[in-house]
Amino acid sequence: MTASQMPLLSAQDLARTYSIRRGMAGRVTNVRAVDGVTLTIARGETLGLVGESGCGKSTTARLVLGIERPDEGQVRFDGAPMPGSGSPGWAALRKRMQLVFQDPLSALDRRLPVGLQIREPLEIHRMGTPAEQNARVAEVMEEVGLQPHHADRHPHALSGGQRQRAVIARALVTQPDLLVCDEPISALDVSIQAQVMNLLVELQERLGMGMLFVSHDLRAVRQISHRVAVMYLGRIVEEGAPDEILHAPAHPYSQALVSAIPHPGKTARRIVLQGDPPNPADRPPGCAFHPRCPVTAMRCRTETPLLKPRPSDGRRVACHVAQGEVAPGHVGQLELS
Amino acid sequence: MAFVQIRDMSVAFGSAPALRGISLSVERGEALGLVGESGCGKSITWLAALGLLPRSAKVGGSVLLDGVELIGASPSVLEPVRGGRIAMIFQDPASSLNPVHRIGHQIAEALALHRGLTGAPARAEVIRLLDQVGIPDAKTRANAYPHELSGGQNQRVMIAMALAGEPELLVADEPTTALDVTIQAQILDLLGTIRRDTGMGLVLISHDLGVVSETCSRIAVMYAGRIVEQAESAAIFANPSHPYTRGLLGAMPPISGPRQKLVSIPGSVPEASRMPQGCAFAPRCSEAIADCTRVDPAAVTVEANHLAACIRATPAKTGTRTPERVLA
Amino acid sequence: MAVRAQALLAQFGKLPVLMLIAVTWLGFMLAVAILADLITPYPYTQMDLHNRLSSPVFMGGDWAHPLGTDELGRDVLSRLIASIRMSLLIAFGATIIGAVIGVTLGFVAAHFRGFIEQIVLALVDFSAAIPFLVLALAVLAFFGNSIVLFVCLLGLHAWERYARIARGLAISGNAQGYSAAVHQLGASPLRLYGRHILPNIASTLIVSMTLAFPEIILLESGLSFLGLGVQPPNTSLGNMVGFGREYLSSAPWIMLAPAFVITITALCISLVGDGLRDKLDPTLT
Amino acid sequence: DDRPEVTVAVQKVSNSNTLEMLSEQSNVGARIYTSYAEPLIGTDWVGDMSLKPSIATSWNRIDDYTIEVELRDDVKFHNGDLLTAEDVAFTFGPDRMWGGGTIEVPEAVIAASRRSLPAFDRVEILSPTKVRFHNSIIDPVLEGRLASAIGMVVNKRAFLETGDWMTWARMPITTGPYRIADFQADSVLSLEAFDDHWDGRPPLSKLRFVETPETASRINLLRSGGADFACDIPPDQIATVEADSRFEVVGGPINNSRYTIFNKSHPVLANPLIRQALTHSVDRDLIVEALWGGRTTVPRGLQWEFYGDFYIADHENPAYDPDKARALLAEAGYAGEAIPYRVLNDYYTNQTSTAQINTENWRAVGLNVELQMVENWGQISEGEPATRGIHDWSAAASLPDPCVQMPGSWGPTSNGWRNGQWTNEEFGPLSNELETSTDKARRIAIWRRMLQIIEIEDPAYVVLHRNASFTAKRKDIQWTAAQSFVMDFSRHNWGA
Amino acid sequence: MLHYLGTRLLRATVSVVMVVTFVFIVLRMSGDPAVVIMGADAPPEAVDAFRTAWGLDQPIWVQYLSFFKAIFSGDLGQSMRDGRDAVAVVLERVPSTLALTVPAFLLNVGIGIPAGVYAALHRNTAIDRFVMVMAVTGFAMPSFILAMLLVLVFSVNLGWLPSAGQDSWLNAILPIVTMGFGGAALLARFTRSAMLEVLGQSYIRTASAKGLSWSAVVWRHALQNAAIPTVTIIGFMLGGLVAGAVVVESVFSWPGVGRLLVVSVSNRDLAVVQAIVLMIALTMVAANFVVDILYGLLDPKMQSQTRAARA
Ligand SMILES: Nc1ncnc2c1ncn2[C@@H]1O[C@H](COP(=O)(O)OP(=O)(O)OP(=O)(O)O)[C@@H](O)[C@H]1O
Ligand SMILES: Nc1ncnc2c1ncn2[C@@H]1O[C@H](COP(=O)(O)OP(=O)(O)OP(=O)(O)O)[C@@H](O)[C@H]1O
Ligand SMILES: [Mg+2]
Ligand SMILES: [Mg+2]
Repeated sequence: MTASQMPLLSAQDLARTYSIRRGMAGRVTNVRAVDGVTLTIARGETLGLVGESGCGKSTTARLVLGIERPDEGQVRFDGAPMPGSGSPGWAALRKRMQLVFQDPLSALDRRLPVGLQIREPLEIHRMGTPAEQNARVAEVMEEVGLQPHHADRHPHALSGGQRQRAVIARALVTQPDLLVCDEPISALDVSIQAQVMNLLVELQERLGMGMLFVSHDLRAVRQISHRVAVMYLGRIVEEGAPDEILHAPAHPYSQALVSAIPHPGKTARRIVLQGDPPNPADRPPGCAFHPRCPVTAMRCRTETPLLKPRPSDGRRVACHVAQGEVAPGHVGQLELS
Repeated sequence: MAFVQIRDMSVAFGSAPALRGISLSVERGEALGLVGESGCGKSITWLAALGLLPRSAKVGGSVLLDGVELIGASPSVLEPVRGGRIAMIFQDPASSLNPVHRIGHQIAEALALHRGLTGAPARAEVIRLLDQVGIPDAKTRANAYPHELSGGQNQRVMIAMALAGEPELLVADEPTTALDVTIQAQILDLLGTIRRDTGMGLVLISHDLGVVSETCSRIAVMYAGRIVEQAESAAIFANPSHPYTRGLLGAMPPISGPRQKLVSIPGSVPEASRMPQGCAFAPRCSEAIADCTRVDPAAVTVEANHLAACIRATPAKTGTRTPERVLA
Repeated sequence: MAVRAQALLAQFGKLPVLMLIAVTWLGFMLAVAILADLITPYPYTQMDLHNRLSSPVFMGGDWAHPLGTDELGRDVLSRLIASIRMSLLIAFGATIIGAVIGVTLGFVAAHFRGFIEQIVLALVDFSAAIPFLVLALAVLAFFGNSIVLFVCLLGLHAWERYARIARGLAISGNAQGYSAAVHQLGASPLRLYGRHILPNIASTLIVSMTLAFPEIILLESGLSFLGLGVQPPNTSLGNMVGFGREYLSSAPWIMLAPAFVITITALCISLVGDGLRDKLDPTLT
Repeated sequence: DDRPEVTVAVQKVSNSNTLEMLSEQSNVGARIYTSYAEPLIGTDWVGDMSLKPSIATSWNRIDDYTIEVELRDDVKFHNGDLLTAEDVAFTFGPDRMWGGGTIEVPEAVIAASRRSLPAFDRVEILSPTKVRFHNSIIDPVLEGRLASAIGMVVNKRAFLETGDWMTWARMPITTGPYRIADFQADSVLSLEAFDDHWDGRPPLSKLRFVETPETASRINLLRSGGADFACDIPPDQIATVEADSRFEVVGGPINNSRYTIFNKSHPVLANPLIRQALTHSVDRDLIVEALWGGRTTVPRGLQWEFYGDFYIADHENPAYDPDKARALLAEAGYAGEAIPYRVLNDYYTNQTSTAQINTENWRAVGLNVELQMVENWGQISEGEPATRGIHDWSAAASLPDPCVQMPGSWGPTSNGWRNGQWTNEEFGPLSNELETSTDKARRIAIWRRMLQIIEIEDPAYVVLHRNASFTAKRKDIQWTAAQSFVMDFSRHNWGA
Repeated sequence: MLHYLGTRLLRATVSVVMVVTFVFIVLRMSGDPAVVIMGADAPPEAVDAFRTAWGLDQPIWVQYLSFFKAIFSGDLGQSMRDGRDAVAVVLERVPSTLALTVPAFLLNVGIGIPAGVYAALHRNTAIDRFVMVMAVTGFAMPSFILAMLLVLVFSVNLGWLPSAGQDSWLNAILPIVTMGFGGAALLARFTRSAMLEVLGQSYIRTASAKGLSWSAVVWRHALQNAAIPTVTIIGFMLGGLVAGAVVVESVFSWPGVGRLLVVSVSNRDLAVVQAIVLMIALTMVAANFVVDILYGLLDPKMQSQTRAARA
């Protein structure tokens, strides 16, 4: 790799554990929200991160942005390690990496006109004179397709799509190198989802930022990403090109995910996963997916599979069965009932 | 006569109309999908039917349940209907469950009201219901408070509560938006199973055509307080006759094939208080013609059992009479 | 600015009748306070000992003293005007001081949590456990009869309530999206709390300020009752009521005029407070 | 028992929470103690305030230093004990007054005893009904001192049995016409008739003093039938009470005068011209007329008619003369420097109003007097002497001779003199001479000169008016108010 | 639990120490107790003797330290006025204070809460308006005025009730009504808004949708939720119960703790004031505790608060 090919962002073995105290009794439980995640994002590349609720996607996003410190592992941005949260170096980095939130309404201060909020990063990082800031705000608003008069509106006076555009404009106003979108469309209406996805694709192509796109909607991820990583309970269980994963998912969880995509006129049966969504505070031993996995084998219960290229086609997947290391079992469902 | 017959129902909050004349019917055992953008009035329709809107809402029209009028009915008529004959699953489970009561208690309340179950039998039934909706370890979970459960679990508690009264019709208001795909699949599956087993009717409210299409045999598309298209599921996808329906379908990212720019519907739903002249969709419609801003189009029969309220929709050549389910 | 003013005016026109009356009354009180020196018929300390306890017009007095005179022959109307000014000053001042201190400490607690939060909470408990009498005594004893200090003291009285509210709301505000968003933009705590959280919790604060307002007027009158309130020759509504109580049966006008003003003003303020809660929320307009 | 029960609403029952007059030396105490306790020598409270026989049937000066007292032999204590000379000696003995006896006496009590009986030597028991009081110096008014509240005779046996001074002080065993039935601090003192009283059955079966701090509450209590008497009625309320024909207000001026005093240590007040200006701008007549409804009088300086030969009838108060005050200020070169005036909130009746009137009058002549409301006497005397300016005071005399009141308050041994409040080279020696001289003519001359100095030439204070005490009562009760705070509920002052 | 209790206790201790220190400083620095108690005319020797007797002649910090040491050994000292044990002096008054405050508190709750609920349920009707106007009036009227008006009407004019004193239970009625009115007004206001808030929640709609009658919805679903914020206010009231009666006790000459506080403060009777203040502080602590427990009972979230604040 030459210098320019060096990934914009690389994360190595990130892990993050939260302690939560339950009630006045004060029993402390540890929640391992992220458990050894490694990922890289190049300039101009979009990485899609999918997985069900609570699997650690947002935590990964926060770790990658340096909003939180990983307990283990390291994040390197532009080749340099991430400075500690709150330090001057960290604050300065904020203008180079930005976050787009899931729910635009709650990510915006409902008491300030959006124009002022879009401008805020410039004020915080003292970028330019007030006049220049105004010009930049106007420019970025146009970029995301907001009209100048929208600047004076309060968030609630904008439509969902316009709100998310405002959030994106706020993220883009400092011309960041990395944009992390944490479920930017799941709170939106179908027709607005399309608007926002179009916008993100277009902006990313035009501005060439690196982008981490977090979602649980595989359809949307396919629409946007160059590469997709599937997460389950704090780990990446599969990684590959969107169409590969969507059409030939290797990991049983990915398979369930893909089969669950609702589709007009669909005929294929979906794989309905049994049991509860996993509880990160009570992580099963071995492969974390094994209690819900339709093809669990004995080994899955004891040995955690590693994310590595599959011998057959080089797909990176963390599954003993997909790797062909063991034969698929059929005991999973019986055990649960 | 249909099991539930809504005729020309309108709802207004102050001077802002939220529903502008809706006619809809649901047969026994039928699964009807109700789709449309956020705020188009999907929830209101059924809240109004059951008399659950705040007093400030002005409700007009008629809702007949087996021929009994519900609009303006006395509490003694409405109370047995609510939860007993027509049950509702609300949109936002976390805030729709009382935070200070155990979920088992909340379900048991419905059992006591509609099935006269109390004490141990009620408790057994609560556990059976929770089990049925797929809450593991139902015995202990029955004693949990809503905040101790995840969003998905609360959603399933809502479903169990709705099922407790053994309703003849279940109105499920976006039962899966709060959930991720795998759990959504579980829930849809469950609803299908119950329907098959008990012959319960289902109204599935959603804004996701994909979700509705998998569950329902008939779909009604709503826009700005009106039903703009109504047909069998397959027909909607095969032959969407209203530009809004087409917009909804186009906005869905394809699952295969080349990736291209999605066709989004520009603009947003008009505010209730500032409804445009003519067709409410006209300002956003790429196919609008001059007449669209003048005439509010009536529904026309595009083909058998397929109605669309668009000025450009061509009526079926076969001169079928307007079916019973008239659109306003 | 002009647009704002116009908008305000337009809003005023839309107020319900009750609110309109309340706002008008408060505006009137404010005008009286500001113009006190111009509209007062006599200096409020001017005595006319030959003309003590003369009745107001509506009880058969003459127009020289429309509201009668007090036990030292001072014009009740003039004293009422001076009292309105003093009481508004005290109530406004104290409310604002209490709110500023309370909100600041509440934010500090919410921001740092842990040890510092416990310290602030201990201060809150402390302030709640100190009988107000002792606190009043402290100021009177240490700083003497100074209005500024008196206002500060009354401000101190209610700070803990704001601290509690501000802390609670800031903690939940911190957990909200907008605050996380602003934080990750690299904003300083000052910006976060000053520019974002404060405006977001303002309506709750303002409502509790409108509740504190009559409370402070009452508190002051309670102190006057105990002889620790606003001290002669100054006067305040509470002070007039406190000193006038002995004349309740012989010269009720001394006390009833200020009591009436207190009650009506409190009523109007709480009406306005309830209205403000709705008006202040941009999502509701 | 068909005798009436009577309830008296008072502002305060006892400041000190005790009923022992050695620790309760206050106007408040004066009101209650005569009902349950008696000094050896009585006072004709509702009459001319002259001394009269009580437990003592007679008292005679043996010499300048000694008084022999003859006791009744039929006086019973409330516990049934017969009073003997032993009890009298004990009353004035170390156990109760001086310390060093078997029981520990609070320092404050000892100090109070010393002050009240400055040169007391001892009591000599001659027989069970005869004692002699020995003084170490000549004291022209020793009889008067024996008649004062501190001389209330106590029961030796009961005292020693109680064993603790403070416990005793809350429930003393004495000889008065009523016996203490119940005393709750800051609340109520209930007395009941002591039918074995030497003077015969008292007229009331029960007598209660109920503490009612609020004036309005006292009046309301009276009006609603909850009380038969309401004390400490401000003049302004008299009309209110009397508006109801069932009630009347009795009482009037008492031998207590209100005056306002100046601190010579204050840099501005050091100049006598300025103090004179202050005295000339006080409008006493207006105050008496307006605030007191003319129900009290302005004394001629700090002296009372009952001083007899010592009453300087031609002594004049500084006249109310604003022009003269202005002239004095101009002469003094006064330029508006602030003079602090510390005022308690109606510690004295009408105090705040009076202070406001005076301040306005002072302002009118150009004196910049700053009213500072304070909360207790400690705060009045707080700070460096130079920071204190003006404050209010009152003076009372119980003896027909100025030799106690004036030297005690203003002489070289007084607190004020010692802390620089007011000193005067000429006044000091005169004051000493007034106290010890036996030459009456000389003493009268000295007294005249002293008044001239302290009130006119180098004013230490300005006299305002005599205090008045007003008591509201049921009209149908025949009862006379005393010229003091004392309330006489003996059978001589009660008729139905 | 232990951790929670520990923090709680530590904090309470810190606040109590602060309170005690503050009171000490204020009382000591604002007027010499010797002069205040002995009076202006007392000879300097007597005043000095008093100072020595009570240790007032020692440096202030020595007094402070020895005072604290005594407190920790459970000795609050004696009243400087009459030498009695400060705690005994205060405890003697507690029953009469409670005799007023407890019924007044019950009145607050018994009138305030139903009135607030009723007003909320009949929002914007004449009844609602009436309740709220009464509430604000009650809230805005100085209690001594109310007290005096009550006395004028019921004692002086009608002669139904005694106007002051403590002779029978009849005496307690007017003070209790006076104190009850203001508190009830406050509670009514808060309860109404809490109730309105709750009635707007989705779970109320869910309860109706279940088929519950409106009264069942209100009783079983709304009230408990509305009680949660109301309990906070009640907590404040509980804490202020003891000291809150100063004015009313004065008007009705009711010898309670409030009066004692006034008298002791003006006499600078440190030990008694401290005993009262300590009692108030402890009531506060206890009231906070009660409120917490009530919270726990009313709001299950409090029992198991998982503050997984999602930043
Ligand atoms: N600050 C925190 N304290 C304690 N636990 C936390 C915290 N943040 C996250 N968790 C827990 O860590 C796990 C992963 O959370 P995360 O928010 O990363 O999930 P997610 O994949 O983004 O889910 P979603 O799709 O619902 O947003 C969850 O179980 C969550 O409860
Ligand atoms: N209580 C109310 N007061 C005023 N307007 C209301 C009220 N409830 C609903 N509305 C308005 O009525 C319209 C229809 O609301 P409804 O809840 O039926 O939408 P929906 O189609 O269910 O949308 P979503 O998909 O977001 O649930 C919306 O514009 C909404 O703002
Ligand atoms: Mg997330
Ligand atoms: Mg809805």
